[in-house]
Amino acid sequence: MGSPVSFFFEVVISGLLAGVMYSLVALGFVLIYKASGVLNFAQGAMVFFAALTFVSLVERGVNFWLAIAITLAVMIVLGILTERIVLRPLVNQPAITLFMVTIGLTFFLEGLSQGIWGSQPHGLELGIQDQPMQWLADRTGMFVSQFDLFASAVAAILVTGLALFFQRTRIGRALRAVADDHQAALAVGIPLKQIWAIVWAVAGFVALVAGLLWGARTGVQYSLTFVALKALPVLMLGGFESIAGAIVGGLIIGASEKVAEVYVGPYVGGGIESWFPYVLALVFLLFRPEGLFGEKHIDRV
Amino acid sequence: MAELDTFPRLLLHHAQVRPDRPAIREKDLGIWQTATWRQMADEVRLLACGLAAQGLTRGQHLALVGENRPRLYFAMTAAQALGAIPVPLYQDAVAQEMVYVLRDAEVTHAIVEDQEQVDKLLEILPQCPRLAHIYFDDPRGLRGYRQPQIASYERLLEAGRSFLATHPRFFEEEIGQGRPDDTAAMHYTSGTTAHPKGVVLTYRNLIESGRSAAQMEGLTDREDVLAYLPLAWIGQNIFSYTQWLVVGFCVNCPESPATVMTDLREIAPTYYFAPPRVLEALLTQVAIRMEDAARIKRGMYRYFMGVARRVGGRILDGQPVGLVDRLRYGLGELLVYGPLRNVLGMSRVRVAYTAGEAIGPDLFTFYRSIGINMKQLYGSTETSVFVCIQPNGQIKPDTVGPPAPGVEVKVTDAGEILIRSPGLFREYYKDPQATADARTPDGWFRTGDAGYFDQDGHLKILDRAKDVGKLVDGTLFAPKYIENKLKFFPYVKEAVAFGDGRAMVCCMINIDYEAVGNWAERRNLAYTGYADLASRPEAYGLVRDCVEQVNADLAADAKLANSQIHRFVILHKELDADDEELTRTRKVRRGFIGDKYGALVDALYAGRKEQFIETKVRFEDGRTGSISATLRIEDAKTFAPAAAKLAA
Amino acid sequence: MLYREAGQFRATYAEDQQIFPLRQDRVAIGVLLVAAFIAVPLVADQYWLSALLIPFLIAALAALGLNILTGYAGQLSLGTAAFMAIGAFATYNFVLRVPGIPILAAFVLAGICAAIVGIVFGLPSLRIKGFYLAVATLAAQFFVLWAIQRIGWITNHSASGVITAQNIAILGVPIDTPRAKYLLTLSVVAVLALLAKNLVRSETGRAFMAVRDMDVAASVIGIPLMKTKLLAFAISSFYCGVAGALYAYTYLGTVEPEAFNLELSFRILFMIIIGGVGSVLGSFLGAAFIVLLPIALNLVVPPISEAAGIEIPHAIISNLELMIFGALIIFFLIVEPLGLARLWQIAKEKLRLWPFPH
Amino acid sequence: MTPSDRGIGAPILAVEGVSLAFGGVRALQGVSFDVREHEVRAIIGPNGAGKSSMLNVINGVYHPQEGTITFKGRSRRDMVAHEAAAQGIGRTFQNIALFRGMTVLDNIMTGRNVKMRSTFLEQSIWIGRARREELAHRRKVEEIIDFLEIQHIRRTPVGRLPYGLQKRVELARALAMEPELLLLDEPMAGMNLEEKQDMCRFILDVNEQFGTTVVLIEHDMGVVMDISDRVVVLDYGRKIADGTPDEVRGNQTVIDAYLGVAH
Repeated sequence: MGSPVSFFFEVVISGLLAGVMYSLVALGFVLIYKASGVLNFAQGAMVFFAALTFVSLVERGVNFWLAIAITLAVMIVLGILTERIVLRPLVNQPAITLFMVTIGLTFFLEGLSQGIWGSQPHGLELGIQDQPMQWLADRTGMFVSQFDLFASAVAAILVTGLALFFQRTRIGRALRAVADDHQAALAVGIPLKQIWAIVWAVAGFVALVAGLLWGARTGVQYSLTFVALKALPVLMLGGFESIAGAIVGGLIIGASEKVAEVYVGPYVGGGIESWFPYVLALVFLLFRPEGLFGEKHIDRV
Repeated sequence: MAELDTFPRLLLHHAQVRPDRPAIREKDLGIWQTATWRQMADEVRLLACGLAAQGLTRGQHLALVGENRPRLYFAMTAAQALGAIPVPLYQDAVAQEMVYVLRDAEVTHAIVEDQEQVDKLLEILPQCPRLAHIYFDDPRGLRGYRQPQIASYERLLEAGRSFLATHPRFFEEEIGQGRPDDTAAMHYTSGTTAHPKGVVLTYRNLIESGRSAAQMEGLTDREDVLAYLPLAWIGQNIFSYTQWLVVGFCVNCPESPATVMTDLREIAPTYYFAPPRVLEALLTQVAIRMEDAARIKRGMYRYFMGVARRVGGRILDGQPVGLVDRLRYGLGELLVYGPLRNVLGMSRVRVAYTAGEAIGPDLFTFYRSIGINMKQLYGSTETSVFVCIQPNGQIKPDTVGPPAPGVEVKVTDAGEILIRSPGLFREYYKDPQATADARTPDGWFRTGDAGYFDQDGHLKILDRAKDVGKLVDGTLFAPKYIENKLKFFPYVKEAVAFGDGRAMVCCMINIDYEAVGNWAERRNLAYTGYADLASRPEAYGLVRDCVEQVNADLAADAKLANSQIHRFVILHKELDADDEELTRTRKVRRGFIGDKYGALVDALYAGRKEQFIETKVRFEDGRTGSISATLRIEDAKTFAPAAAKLAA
Repeated sequence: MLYREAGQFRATYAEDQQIFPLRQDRVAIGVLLVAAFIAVPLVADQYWLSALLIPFLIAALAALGLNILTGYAGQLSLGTAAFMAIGAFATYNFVLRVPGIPILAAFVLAGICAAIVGIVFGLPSLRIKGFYLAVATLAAQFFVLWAIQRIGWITNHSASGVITAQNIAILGVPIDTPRAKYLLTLSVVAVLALLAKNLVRSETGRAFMAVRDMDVAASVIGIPLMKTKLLAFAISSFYCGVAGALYAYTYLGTVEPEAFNLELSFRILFMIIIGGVGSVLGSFLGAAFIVLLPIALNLVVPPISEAAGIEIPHAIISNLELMIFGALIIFFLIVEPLGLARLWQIAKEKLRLWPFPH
Repeated sequence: MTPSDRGIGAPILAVEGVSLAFGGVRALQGVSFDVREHEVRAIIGPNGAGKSSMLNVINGVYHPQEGTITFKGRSRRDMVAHEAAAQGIGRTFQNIALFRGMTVLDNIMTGRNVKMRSTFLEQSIWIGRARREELAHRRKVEEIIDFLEIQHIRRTPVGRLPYGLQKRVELARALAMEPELLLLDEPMAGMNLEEKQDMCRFILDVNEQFGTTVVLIEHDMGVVMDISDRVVVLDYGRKIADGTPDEVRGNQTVIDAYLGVAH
C-alpha cells in the first residue's frame, strides 16, 4: 500500500483508463451523430450484439480471427441495414424523433441478439489478464490493470486511425463536409446516402472493438447494453460531434467518477457511479450548454 | 289578444306562448347565435320605435338589402308593426338595377347588411332623392363614412330606446291599428320585358296561404328551416317568414353563401326548400365524391342506389314492397341512404319542396328514393306561392299535384291555367292596367302557364301559355315541355322543338360537349372538336336513344302522344348567347333559331337525309366569321299512343 | 357511417368546447364508463382484474403523465419510472409516519413530492433542449433509485430496500380484494384523466403545445418559457407519482426500488409513442397495447408453435416481445408518428364522411 | 383619410442608439428612430441590413449591447420576450412561426393566453373562472377570425394550410394579444398579388379599426409606399434615411444603397 498521494494517483489513473473505455463507446455515438445528426441510443445494443456474436462464434469453435472477420461483416451489414430501413425514411425529422427511433432499435437488437444466441452470459477471453501490472507496481507502488492499459492502447490506435481516416481520405473529408452542412454537402455532389452507409459500417466496427474489450472486462451479457449509459454523460460533456470531446469527456468522467466513488462514496452509501457522471455532466451543461468542444449556436429567429 | 291576422300580432303571440323557444339563429362567430321569441319581440319593439323616431310612417316603404340576417328579418316585422311596408331587394343586383325599385316604391328608409350594400346605395343616392336613411348591420369598413344618410343599426336601436322611454305604449298601439287587408309586403317580379312590377300582398294573402299549407303538411313549432335563398324572392318570404310567424318554428341563417352546405349539415332542417338547380348541384357533388371512392365502396353505392331506384320511392309512398326488397333497402339505409342524407344535411327533413322550374325525373326520384320526402310545388309571387302541392303518398315526378287547400284552379280551352285563392295578390303597385289585365272579369288570375289535369286530378305544367301551339291536327304542342324532357338527359345540352302549325314535331339538338366527350373517351373514340364529335354516328346513336325514350314517355300521355319527335338533327355548333340564339339567361330563342337555321328546318320537314348549312358566328374576341357543315338528319322511332294500346 | 351528426349544431361556445362535441362520442364514453365501473367488476375474475386491468390502468396513468411532458410540452423524459418510485415510496412513508392519513390524501401528497423532484430535475430544461435534456433526465432515473436504495429512512431501514404496502381503506372500506383495488385504481385514473383532458384543452395545455411547437414564438406572444416548462415537469411528475403509488398499493403490494428501473421508463415511453404523443386517448391505447402484447404473445405463440411442431422456449417469446416492441416503435415513428390515436382519428373521420371517401 | 383623421399622436416607441452584435458580427449600430401612436411605420433596407434584428430587439428576443428602447414612456435596455408581449407588443415572423401541431383556433387562442388569469388547477377542474375565461376569450378570438375572414379553416391544423393563409393566421394570433404595437416581419413575402392586396387591406383595417400602431418590414416597395406613413431605411445595420415615403423615395443615399453603390 502506497502513500495517500500515490493512492490518489492510482485512483485517478485507473479512472482515466476506465474513462478510455467509455470513450471507446462514445466514439461510436460521435461518428453517427457527426454524419447524420442521429443520437444513436442503440450503440450499446450494437456493442452487445457484436460481442455476443463474436463470443458465440468462438464458442462454436470458429477461429478467433475468422470470428472477428465474420462479426465485422455482420456489424457492417447491420449498420447498413439500419441506415436503409430505419433512418432513411426519417430524413429531415426532428432530432428527438431520430433519438426515439434508436431506442426502438435498441430493443429490437437486444431481442434479436438474444433470440439468435440465447440469453445466458458468456465469458470472453482476449488473453490479457485484468491484473495489476507488476512492473509498475514495483516501481511506483501503484496498481494499474494490464487490461486497462491494453484497452487504452487499442483506443489510442482506433482514435488515431479514425483521425487519419477523417483527415486524409476522400471519404473522410466528405464526411466532415456532411457533418458541417447536409444541404451544402448535397449541393457540391457528395453522395450523402453512401456516406451514411459507410459511417454506419464504421460505427459497427467501433462497436465490435468496444464489445470485445467490454465483453472481456465484464463478460458478455445483457447488461453490456448499458455501456451506452456510461457513454452518454461523456457525450454531454464532450459534445456529440467531437471525437476529441469524446476522448477528453471520457477521461474526465472516468477519473472524477472514480475519485468520487473512492473519496465520497463511503459517506453516502456507495454505488454513486450510477448517477455521478450524469450529475457532473448536468452541472457542467448548466454553465456551458454547448458542451466542452461544441460551438455556440445563435438562434436566428 | 286580437285575431292573429298580422305578422306583428303573431310575433307578440309567440313571445307570449313560447317566449324561450328559439325564433331565429344565425351562424356567427363560430356558433349558432340564437334569439328567442321574447328577445326577438323586444328587439323588434326597439327597432320599430327607432324607425318611427327616424320618420318612417304608415304606408311608407322600407327597403331591405342583404343576405339572410336576423336583423333584416326583425326589420321586416318592425316595419309591419308601424304599418310600413318592407320591400326586400335582390342583394346581388348591381346598383343601377336598384334605382327603379327604390324610385317606384318611393323608398325613404333602407336597412342593409354591410359596406358593399351601403356603397351601392350611396352610388345611386342622387337618383333616389327620397332615400334619406340608410342603416347598416355590419359596421366593418364603414368607420370612415361621413355621409349624413348612413347610420348603424345600433344607432337605430339607440334611437328606439329613447323613443320607447317617452312613448311606452306606442308599439302595441301601432300594432293594434293593423288590419288583415293592409299591405304586408311588396315583392318585385323580375320582368323579362318591361320594368319589374311590385306585387302587393296583404297579410290575409300571405297568412291564409301559408297557414293552410302548414296545416296540410302538419308543420309544428319544432321545425328548423335554413334561410339561404334571397329575401327578395317570394318563396323565401313564405317559407322563412310567413310560415315561420304563422307556425312559430325556428329560422336559421347561414354564416355566408359560401358555407351553406356546411351550415345545412349542422342544422339539418326539418322543412326544406330547394330549386332544381341546387338539387342538381348537390347530386353532382355526390357523384363526383363517390367517383373518388375505393372500388368496393363504389360498387356498394351503385348496388344500393339501384335498389333505391327500384323500391325507394314506393317505400316512401307506403306502397307494398316485397320482404326481400325491404331487407335490401333496410341494409342500404344503414350503409348508404342514411349516411348520405346525413352528409347532405337532410337526415331530419320531413317535408322538402322543389319548385321554380321543371325538375328532371331522375333528379327528383333520386332524392325520394333515398328517403327524402321531396315534393313539387306550383305557384308564383302573385298567388303567394301555394297553388298546387303534392300530397304525401301521391307523388309523381311529372305533375305538381292537386290544388292546395282553398285554391281553385281551372284550365281554359286555350290551355291556360287560371287561379282563384285567398292568396291572390291585391294589385301591382301603381299599375292598375297591369292589375286589370292579370285577371279575368270574374276574378280569376291568369297565370300565363299552360297545362292540364291528368286523370288523377294532378296538374301538369307544360309551358308558358304564349309558347304553346298546335299541330295541324289540332293537338297540343308544348315545345318547352319536350325540350326540357330532352335536356334532362346529361348528353343533351340544348334542344329546340318545332311543330307549331306543322304535321309533326322535329328537333334540333346540342350535345353536351363534356358529357358526350367523356362518354367518347371511355370508348376510345377519337374526335377533333365539337363539330366532329357532334357529327359522329355514335353521337347520333346516343342522342337517338334519348329522343326515343322521350317519345316513349310522350306516347304514354294521351294529350301529348302526337308530339313525339319524328326527326332530329344534331347541330354542329353550340347555341350561344353571343350569337343571339340564347337569351342571357340561357333560354332558347325558338323563333330566331327557326329563321337563322331555316334551311335546316325545311330539310327536317322535307324528309331530306342531310343538309348543308352555313352560319355566322361571333368569336370570343369579337370577330365574326362563319362556319359551315353538312348535317345528317335522322328519323326517330315513335310509339303508338297509350290510349290506343289500351283500346287494342 | 355510424356518426350521424347532421343536426348537432352548437348554439353556445360551451357546447362547442365540450370534450366530446359529438353526441355519438358522448354516448360511447358513457357506455364505456358504465361498463368499466359496473359490468367489469361484476363479471371479471381475479386474473383479469389483477393481471390485466389494474396494470393497464396504472400504465395508462403513467403514460398520461409522460404524455403531458413529452407529447404536449415537448420535453422528452427517460426518467418516468423514477417519479413513479417517488410516488410509491412517498406514499409508503406518509402512511407509515402520519397515522390515520386518508389514503387518497397520501396519494396526492406523494404526487406532490414527485412534482417537487420533477421541478428540480426539470431545471436543466431551461438551458438545454432535445436529447441533451432527455439524457439529462436519466440523471433523475439513476439518482432517485440510488437515493431510495441507499437512504435507509425511505424504506424504513428495510434490509433489501423492499417495502410492503400497508393495508389501506377508504372511509372504513378496506381495499383488499382485487375488485376493490380495481375500482380504486379506475376511479383515480378516470378522475385524473378528466383533469388532464381539461388541462390540455385550456390555457395551460396551449402554452405547453406552444412551447413544444416553437418556443421563440411562444415567448413572443407572452408565454413565460421557464414557468411553462417547469409546470409541465411538475404536473407530469405528479401523474407519474400517483401512478407509482397505485403501482405499489393496488398492483404489486411488495415493491423493491428496482421495480422502477430504466426498463419501465422505456416501456412507458413506448406506450406514448405507439399510443400517440400529444393525446390523452393515446396514453390509454398505448398502455393497453404494451400491457396486452406480451400476454397475447404468450397466448398465441405456444399453440402456433405446437401446431408447427417446434418447441419455442419461453425465453424466446420474451425476446420476441423485445423485438416486436422495438420494431413497432420504429414502424410507428416512420409510418404514423402520432400513433394509434391518430389511426383512430382517421378511422373516425372516415366514418363521419361515409359514404364519401374524403 | 388624412393622418389626423386616424389620430396619429405622440411617439409610443422610441429606439435610441441601439447597437447589437453577435460575436464579431455587428447587426445594428447606433440606430435611433421613433414610432408614433396609430401610425404605420415601415422599416426597409437591403438584405442583411438588420431589419429583423431591429424587430427582435424591440420585442425582447435579442438583447442589444447598447442603447435604450422606450415603449409607452418606460425605458429599458432589454427585456424578456414574454414581458414585451405583456406590455402590448405583438409580432409576426418572416418565416412563419405558427404552432404547427395545433389548429387555427388553438393557435389564435394561444395569443389570448397572456390575458388569462385562471390557474392550472382551476383549468383542470374546468369550472368557475377558468371556464368563463375560456369561453369569453373564445368569443374574442372568433371576432378576430371573422375580421380576418378565416372562418372556414377554424378547425384545420395550421400545417395543412397554404402559405398565404398561414401568414393570415399568424397575424390573427398576434392580433389576439390586442397589441398596441404590432411588429410585422415581411407580412407579404412570398404571396401572390391577390393575397398581398388582402393582407394590405387587413393591415390597414387593423390600424384603422383598432388603432393599432404598426411597424412593418417589407420588400415590396409599392406596398411600403402605399400603406406606410413614415419609413426608416437601414443599411449594414445603420440608419441611412427616415421620413415620409416620398422623402425616402427621393433620397440619394437610399437609391445608392439599393443599387449597391460602393460606400
